[in-house]
Amino acid sequence: MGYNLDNKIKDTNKNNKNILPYGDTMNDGKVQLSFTLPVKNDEKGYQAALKTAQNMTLENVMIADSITLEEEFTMYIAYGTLTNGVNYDDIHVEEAVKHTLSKDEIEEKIKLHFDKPIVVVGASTGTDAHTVGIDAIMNMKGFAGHYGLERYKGIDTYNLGSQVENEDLVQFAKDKNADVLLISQTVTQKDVHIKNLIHLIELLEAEQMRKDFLVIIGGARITGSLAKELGFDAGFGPKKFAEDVATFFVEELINQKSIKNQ
Amino acid sequence: MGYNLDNKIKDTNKNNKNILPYGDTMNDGKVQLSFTLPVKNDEKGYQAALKTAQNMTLENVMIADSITLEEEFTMYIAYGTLTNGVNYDDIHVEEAVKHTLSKDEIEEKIKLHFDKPIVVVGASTGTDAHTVGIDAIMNMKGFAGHYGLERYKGIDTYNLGSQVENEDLVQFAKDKNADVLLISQTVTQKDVHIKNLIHLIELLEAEQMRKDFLVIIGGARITGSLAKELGFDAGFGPKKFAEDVATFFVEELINQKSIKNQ
Amino acid sequence: MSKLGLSQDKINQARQEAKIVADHTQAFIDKHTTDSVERTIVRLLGVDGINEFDIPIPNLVVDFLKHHHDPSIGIAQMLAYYIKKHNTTLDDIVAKITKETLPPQTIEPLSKEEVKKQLFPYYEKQMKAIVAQRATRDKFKQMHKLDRPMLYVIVATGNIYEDVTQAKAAAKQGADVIAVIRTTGQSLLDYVPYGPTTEGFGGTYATQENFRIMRKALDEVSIQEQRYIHLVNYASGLCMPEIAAMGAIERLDMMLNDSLYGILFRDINMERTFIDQYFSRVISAYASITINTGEDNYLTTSDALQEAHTVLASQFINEQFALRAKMPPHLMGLGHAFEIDPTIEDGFLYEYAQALMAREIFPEAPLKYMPPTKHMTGDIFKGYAQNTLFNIITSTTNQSIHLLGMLTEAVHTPFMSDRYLAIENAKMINQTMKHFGDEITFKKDGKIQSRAQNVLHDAHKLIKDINKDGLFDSLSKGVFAGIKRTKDGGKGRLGVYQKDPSYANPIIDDMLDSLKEVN
Amino acid sequence: MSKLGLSQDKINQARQEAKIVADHTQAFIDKHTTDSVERTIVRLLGVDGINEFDIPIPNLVVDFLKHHHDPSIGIAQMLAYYIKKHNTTLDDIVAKITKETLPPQTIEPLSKEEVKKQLFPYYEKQMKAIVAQRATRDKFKQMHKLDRPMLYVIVATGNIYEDVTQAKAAAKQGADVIAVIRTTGQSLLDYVPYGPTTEGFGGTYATQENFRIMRKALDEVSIQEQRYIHLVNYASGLCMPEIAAMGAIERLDMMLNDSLYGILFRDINMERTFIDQYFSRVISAYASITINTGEDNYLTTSDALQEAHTVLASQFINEQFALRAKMPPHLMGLGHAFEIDPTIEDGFLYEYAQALMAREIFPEAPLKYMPPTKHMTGDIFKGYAQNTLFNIITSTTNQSIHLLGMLTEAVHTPFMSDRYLAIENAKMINQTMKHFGDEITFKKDGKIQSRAQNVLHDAHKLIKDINKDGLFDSLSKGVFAGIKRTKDGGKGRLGVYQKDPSYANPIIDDMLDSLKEVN
Ligand code: B12
Ligand code: B12
Ligand SMILES: Cc1ncc(COP(=O)(O)O)c(C=O)c1O
Ligand SMILES: Cc1ncc(COP(=O)(O)O)c(C=O)c1O
Repeated sequence: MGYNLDNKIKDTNKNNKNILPYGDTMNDGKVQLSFTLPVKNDEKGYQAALKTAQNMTLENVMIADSITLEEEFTMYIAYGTLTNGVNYDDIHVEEAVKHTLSKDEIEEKIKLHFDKPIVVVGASTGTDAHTVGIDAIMNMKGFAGHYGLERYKGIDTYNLGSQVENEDLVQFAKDKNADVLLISQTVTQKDVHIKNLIHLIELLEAEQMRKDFLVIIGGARITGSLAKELGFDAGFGPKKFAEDVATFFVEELINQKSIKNQ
Repeated sequence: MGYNLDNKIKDTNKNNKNILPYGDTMNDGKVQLSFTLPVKNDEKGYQAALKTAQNMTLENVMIADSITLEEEFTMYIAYGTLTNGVNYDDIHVEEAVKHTLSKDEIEEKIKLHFDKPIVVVGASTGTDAHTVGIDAIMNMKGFAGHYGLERYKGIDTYNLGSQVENEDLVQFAKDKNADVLLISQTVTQKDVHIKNLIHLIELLEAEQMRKDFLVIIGGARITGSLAKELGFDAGFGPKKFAEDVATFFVEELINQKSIKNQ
Repeated sequence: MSKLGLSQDKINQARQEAKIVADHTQAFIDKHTTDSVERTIVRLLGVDGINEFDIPIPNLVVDFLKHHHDPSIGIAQMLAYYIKKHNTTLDDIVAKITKETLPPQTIEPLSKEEVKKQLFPYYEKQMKAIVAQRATRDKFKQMHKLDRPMLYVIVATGNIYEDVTQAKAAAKQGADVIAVIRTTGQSLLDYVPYGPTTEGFGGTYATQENFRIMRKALDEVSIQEQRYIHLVNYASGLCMPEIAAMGAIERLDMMLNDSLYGILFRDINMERTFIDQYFSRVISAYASITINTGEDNYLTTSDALQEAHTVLASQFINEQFALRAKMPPHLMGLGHAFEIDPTIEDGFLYEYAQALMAREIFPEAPLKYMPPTKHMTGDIFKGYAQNTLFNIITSTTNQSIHLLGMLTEAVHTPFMSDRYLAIENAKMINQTMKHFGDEITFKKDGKIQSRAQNVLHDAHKLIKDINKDGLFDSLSKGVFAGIKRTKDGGKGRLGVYQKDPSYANPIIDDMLDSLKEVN
Repeated sequence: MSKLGLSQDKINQARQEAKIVADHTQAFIDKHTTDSVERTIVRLLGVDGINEFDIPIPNLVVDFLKHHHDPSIGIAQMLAYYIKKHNTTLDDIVAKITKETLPPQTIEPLSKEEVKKQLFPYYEKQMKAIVAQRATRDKFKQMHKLDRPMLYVIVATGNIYEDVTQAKAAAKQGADVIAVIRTTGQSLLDYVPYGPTTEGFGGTYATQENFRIMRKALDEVSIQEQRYIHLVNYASGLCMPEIAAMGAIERLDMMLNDSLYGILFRDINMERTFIDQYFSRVISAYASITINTGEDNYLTTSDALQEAHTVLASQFINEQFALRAKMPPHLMGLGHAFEIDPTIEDGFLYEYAQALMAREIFPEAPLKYMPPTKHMTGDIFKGYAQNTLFNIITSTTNQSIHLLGMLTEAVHTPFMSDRYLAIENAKMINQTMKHFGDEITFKKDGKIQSRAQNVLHDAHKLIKDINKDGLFDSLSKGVFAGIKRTKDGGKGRLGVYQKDPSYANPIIDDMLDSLKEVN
């Protein structure tokens, strides 16, 4: 018949070696999907949608709805069961910042370890005109109740705004003897940000200045792993604020100093 | 680097041998997902979510949001690209009804081919208490502007309501000399409907009455394929109305008659 | 002042008609008892447990009465008689019945005083437990008073332990009320299952142990969150008063409780369930448990635009039934629902009118407002928008019990994430629209006012008609949800008995004595 | 009567102050011209195409003026002079310039009448084409008049052909307006790209050929659907008036057109873009194209609760600029937005107040109301609920251009399904809440009324301040969106020239002549 008449989940204990999606019971593997197929909204389209979900290795697929977008485009909303889990114990992540310090603690550290202010230069670069993100990190008033770096004692900030060419940024950083560069990237379509960021790294390397600054990127679609992969010191995404990035660069600068001093 | 800096879709022509989901460009393969993992909402959880989506064979996965449901449960909303398409030309479906006739046409056919009314017995069976579906098909006033079978000339209907035992239904059908049985099933949890429907088929076969009636099922989660698989004559899901099922059973009864007459 | 221009006179008239409907039915109720009423008495005497065939002891005890005696004298007479006769304890008698070692004797009825005297020591314990639970709840609720509708979600995994996981998560996300949905078909069982359960279809068995497990879990969260989390179950079906008693003892906070629901949607015999309902409401009143009535269900079956007045009429009648059980208005969670087809022009206005109308007509009642279900589809996004509209009306018309709609209503019983999204939505609306309801008034005799006035008018007319025909006959005509049920039809009819003059139920007497007159 | 208790006096005062702001700026504008104004004249003379290095011919022609002559005399003088001098045609002169075979001569300026006489035969054709397009649109729109906000969606695939697929699907689903988003950075190009294009980041190049392709596709759908589908693009950035001219010729129906947007968000030089804007608005007025201003953007950068008055102040100023270009109010699609953080208590009330305020203050303007963007997150479900709230306000306060929010706003440019869901939501709200706005009135001096009154008050004060400092200096103080721009800063500054007394632009003169006085 093909129907498992007793499709209870055999083992409802959480297993870190095989973490599965959770609907309403541990290990039930439930996933919600939606997608559009360039097909008619009919029985044949329905079968195509089923198979599409099955191509994603889902079982017990249920097409909850099929919606006609146009004669030849149908949107499907579906649920299914994933049986192939993730080995959670095998995931090793290196977070840029383990414990974010408070503004006071950061200022305290700076006072203790530096005799001149840390110079931070920030910008939204390339063709990117989005400044709200970099402003959130740098401006006095900050964002969502988190003050920006401008307000930190012991940090000198320069926020160059938007659409700044990499060349101009680097020149400016050199002139100001910057310690830290903060780059914000919001537009990610067709990986325009990747191109722009790789260009910056290449530029710094070409001018043999890569080691002169901590270079940190941020933006809605930026993650730590992406930053590392592209050759930056760290990367910060949504829900990260001035204190997160400041904790990182203050501690990192202290590290570097202590290495140099050895 | 691992980044495809030129990730334009190579071929934007629709290919029926490899139908892919459509976001905003033919063959871009875009799929939306949401699922919950029993993990903390942190970088490690983020990686687990990525891998979960990758387990579904998706590429270019983007975790659009991660939402804390509880300390150890995080919901992820993600987008990704499916590259493994469906061979649309290979899908063959047999629809119960190709062209649904209108009420008038159906009545006309009945008048032409039958000298006594077609007897239809319907019910929502087993523990199922949902009657709106079967009422939509059978009651005078119908549903969403489609009159029910009660209003059709040439059809005698008996709607037994809800929670009808299979045994009682079969007995009643025998007593009334029914031509068609209509069974509605709404509750599908833990496949309770499958159990109930299989039981009905077994019952009919045990009493050697399977051939005495057209047995048709319907309900929100019923499809034609499921009906066939379970051994019914047809199955009707959402957005199907009295005229759909009537077209089917009238034409099918005419067929059967002509076979017998040969 | 009514924002809807409703006539208070008209409201009073409708209420008066409903009173007569209830009085007539109550006259019938007072003369009868049922299997489950009697089992409830047994339970409130402290009898619990099952025999080796999983049959609950209360059932065995009442069966003994039915097999060997005349059930019309009531279980209290019988037990009091045996206890006195054998000069022994209740436990001893019950044990003998269970082991089938009690020789049946001809019962010479005791006086009601004597019955009470014999049984008081036993039921006193449960009565005290209930009072203690009431106090615990009151104390808890002092901690954190809500100034907005209570957010109510369901859990329905079928497994009480998984339900606990879900319930706790929901409570932490902001839910105030957790309803543990019952398994399909439990309402038709003529006994209450026993012990913790992990199997159910579309819900979890209502058992006393399950109540206890969930209550404990929710108490923990209440303390953590500094916010009382309410627990809900169903005092409905063939065991209505028994479950009410179990809930009272285990400190449930709300009970779905409405014989009309059972009659219409479960085909339960009407005599049986009206009688059961009376006792169950007395118990809930005594335990200060809020009841939820089921008028919302009419609109899932019938058209919500055409049939709105049937909901109001039924609420008026339900109110009167509750008053007869000495239930104060603040425990009457009258039900209604948002079920108009979203494609109907100005549907939202009609929903608004109806919701505010209920609020104005029942100002003290903790109205239970149900989300869209019938017109929910597999389009979960659209469903989320429909729920947003519902949340807006709930919040701005100040409903009391806000039953959160699930975007997956037409798909499956809620996932943890579905519930989260529902709570998130309601919280957002409560916040961003906080004082919207206070700010707006309506055009005189506009679409909104007229709708409310018309519904009230039609409801009044319907109650008058019901009065003319009597409630039982009206039900057989299909006045509610278009469903016709006869007086003699339905499940559980055999469990109804006319009371003998000697019939006694000292527990209900005591409860009623301690409750204030309310109407 | 104002539902918000707004004082008409206050509104008049604010308008009066804005008039003075605009008058001062207009005095400056009238004395200057720019590269793009001159290129626009060339285009309106019928010159189009590119050379072998993809440089547009209009650029080559104006570059010739700049390199060999004094740009302050204007391109019309130069071309008229050469045509007359060589006794030849415009085509011939342009061809020579393109092939670099025209020997520069010292120009003796012609009289303005003479300039017009020389050029009229050329621009007359374009003027007639524009008038014909206007008539076509008018005829189309008779077919089906809308009694609700126009549903406006964007397409942004980067590929004009894929845009067509998306646009047609959206139109069939119910969209009334299709905006083809421009590729990132086009606004900073000092030329207009040429031909059909299939590459763009986050949008598609605005080219005349792309306009034509999309117009044709939408005309087809308009006929199929018996409903006129409007086409939108951006007359903004360094080529503002050129694109306005292209749009006029190709029958675009709306143009985003606001120099303040360019100054603040694109760092375009303010002198340059105010001058450009004037000509672009005259052209749009002549072509009966609705403009969309960009005040909504202030709230994506600044806090929407704090800065609402800056939007209103800017709308007053933008209105005056439009009037100076003889643009009638029914073409002024003043922009505003729904951008208050949804977690703010009563945020919805403030949004409602603001939206209705705009409606009351600019009763004839086809207000462009923008959906939530800033507080949209990756939680697409929540986003869908936010959009529902936005749709409610749009529909019930009777905005004109309803820019549909996308649930995936924070994720990607819209998928076909995202757009469908947006349209579905708006249609549902329009239907179910159709007359809600008519039904409700607001508490006197309640939260809603007070909010509107305060915003008006603050806006009036701000315009007074701007008047005191002058618009240019005010911009350098960061009055809008907290962004500071100096008079000498920004892109395109070098393309600004003071007009010589001999300067001539017969086209603008003719257009203005044919336009009715409006203020
Ligand atoms: C506001 C906005 C604008 C404003 C920008 C105003 C301004 N002054 O910045 C305006 C209207 C000008 C605009 C224009 C455009 N926009 Co825009 N815009 C947005 C919007 C609505 C909000 C972005 C925002 O401000 N978020 C709030 C901030 C605080 O969040 P954030 O940037 O993520 O920053 C946080 C973190 O990421 C981090 N962070 C950010 N940067 C950095 C840097 C460092 C060093 C660190 C440590 C941390 C850090 O800290 C912040 C606080 O937690 C988004 C949609 C959305 N809701 O996300 C679209 C969006 C970003 N825009 C988009 C597009 C396409 C455009 C345009 C290209 C459209 C067009 N074709 O015209 C134009 C042109 C812009 C250009 N060339 O760059 C797309 C991008 C799609 C993509 N992923 O590629 C989006 C997603 C909208 C969409 N769905 O289409 N936009
Ligand atoms: C109304 C309703 C009820 C009403 C039923 C009233 C009544 N008189 O029918 C009441 C309140 C009583 C009810 C109770 C319960 N319900 Co209910 N209910 C619904 C609801 C909201 C709507 C169903 C409906 O009427 N749809 C409209 C009709 C017209 O659609 P339809 O049935 O699909 O019928 C169409 C087609 O399918 C087809 N069709 C249907 N039958 C047939 C038969 C034939 C022969 C043919 C040809 C065609 C056909 O034609 C119709 C017209 O196109 C759904 C949620 C939803 N929105 O779907 C939940 C839902 C079905 N209920 C559900 C549940 C779990 C229950 C309960 C078990 C809950 C509980 N534990 O107490 C109870 C008990 C019911 C029981 N034992 O069966 C679940 C089922 C989950 C699942 N898939 O298993 C749902 C999906 C809600 C949910 N998300 O949890 N419910
Ligand atoms: C009033 C009322 N009682 C009971 C129920 C469900 O109970 P049962 O378990 O009997 O189906 C409902 C369900 O909606 C209800 O509204
Ligand atoms: C008024 C206005 N003009 C122009 C634009 C975008 O144009 P550009 O292509 O210059 O970024 C916008 C975008 O929101 C706008 O609001």
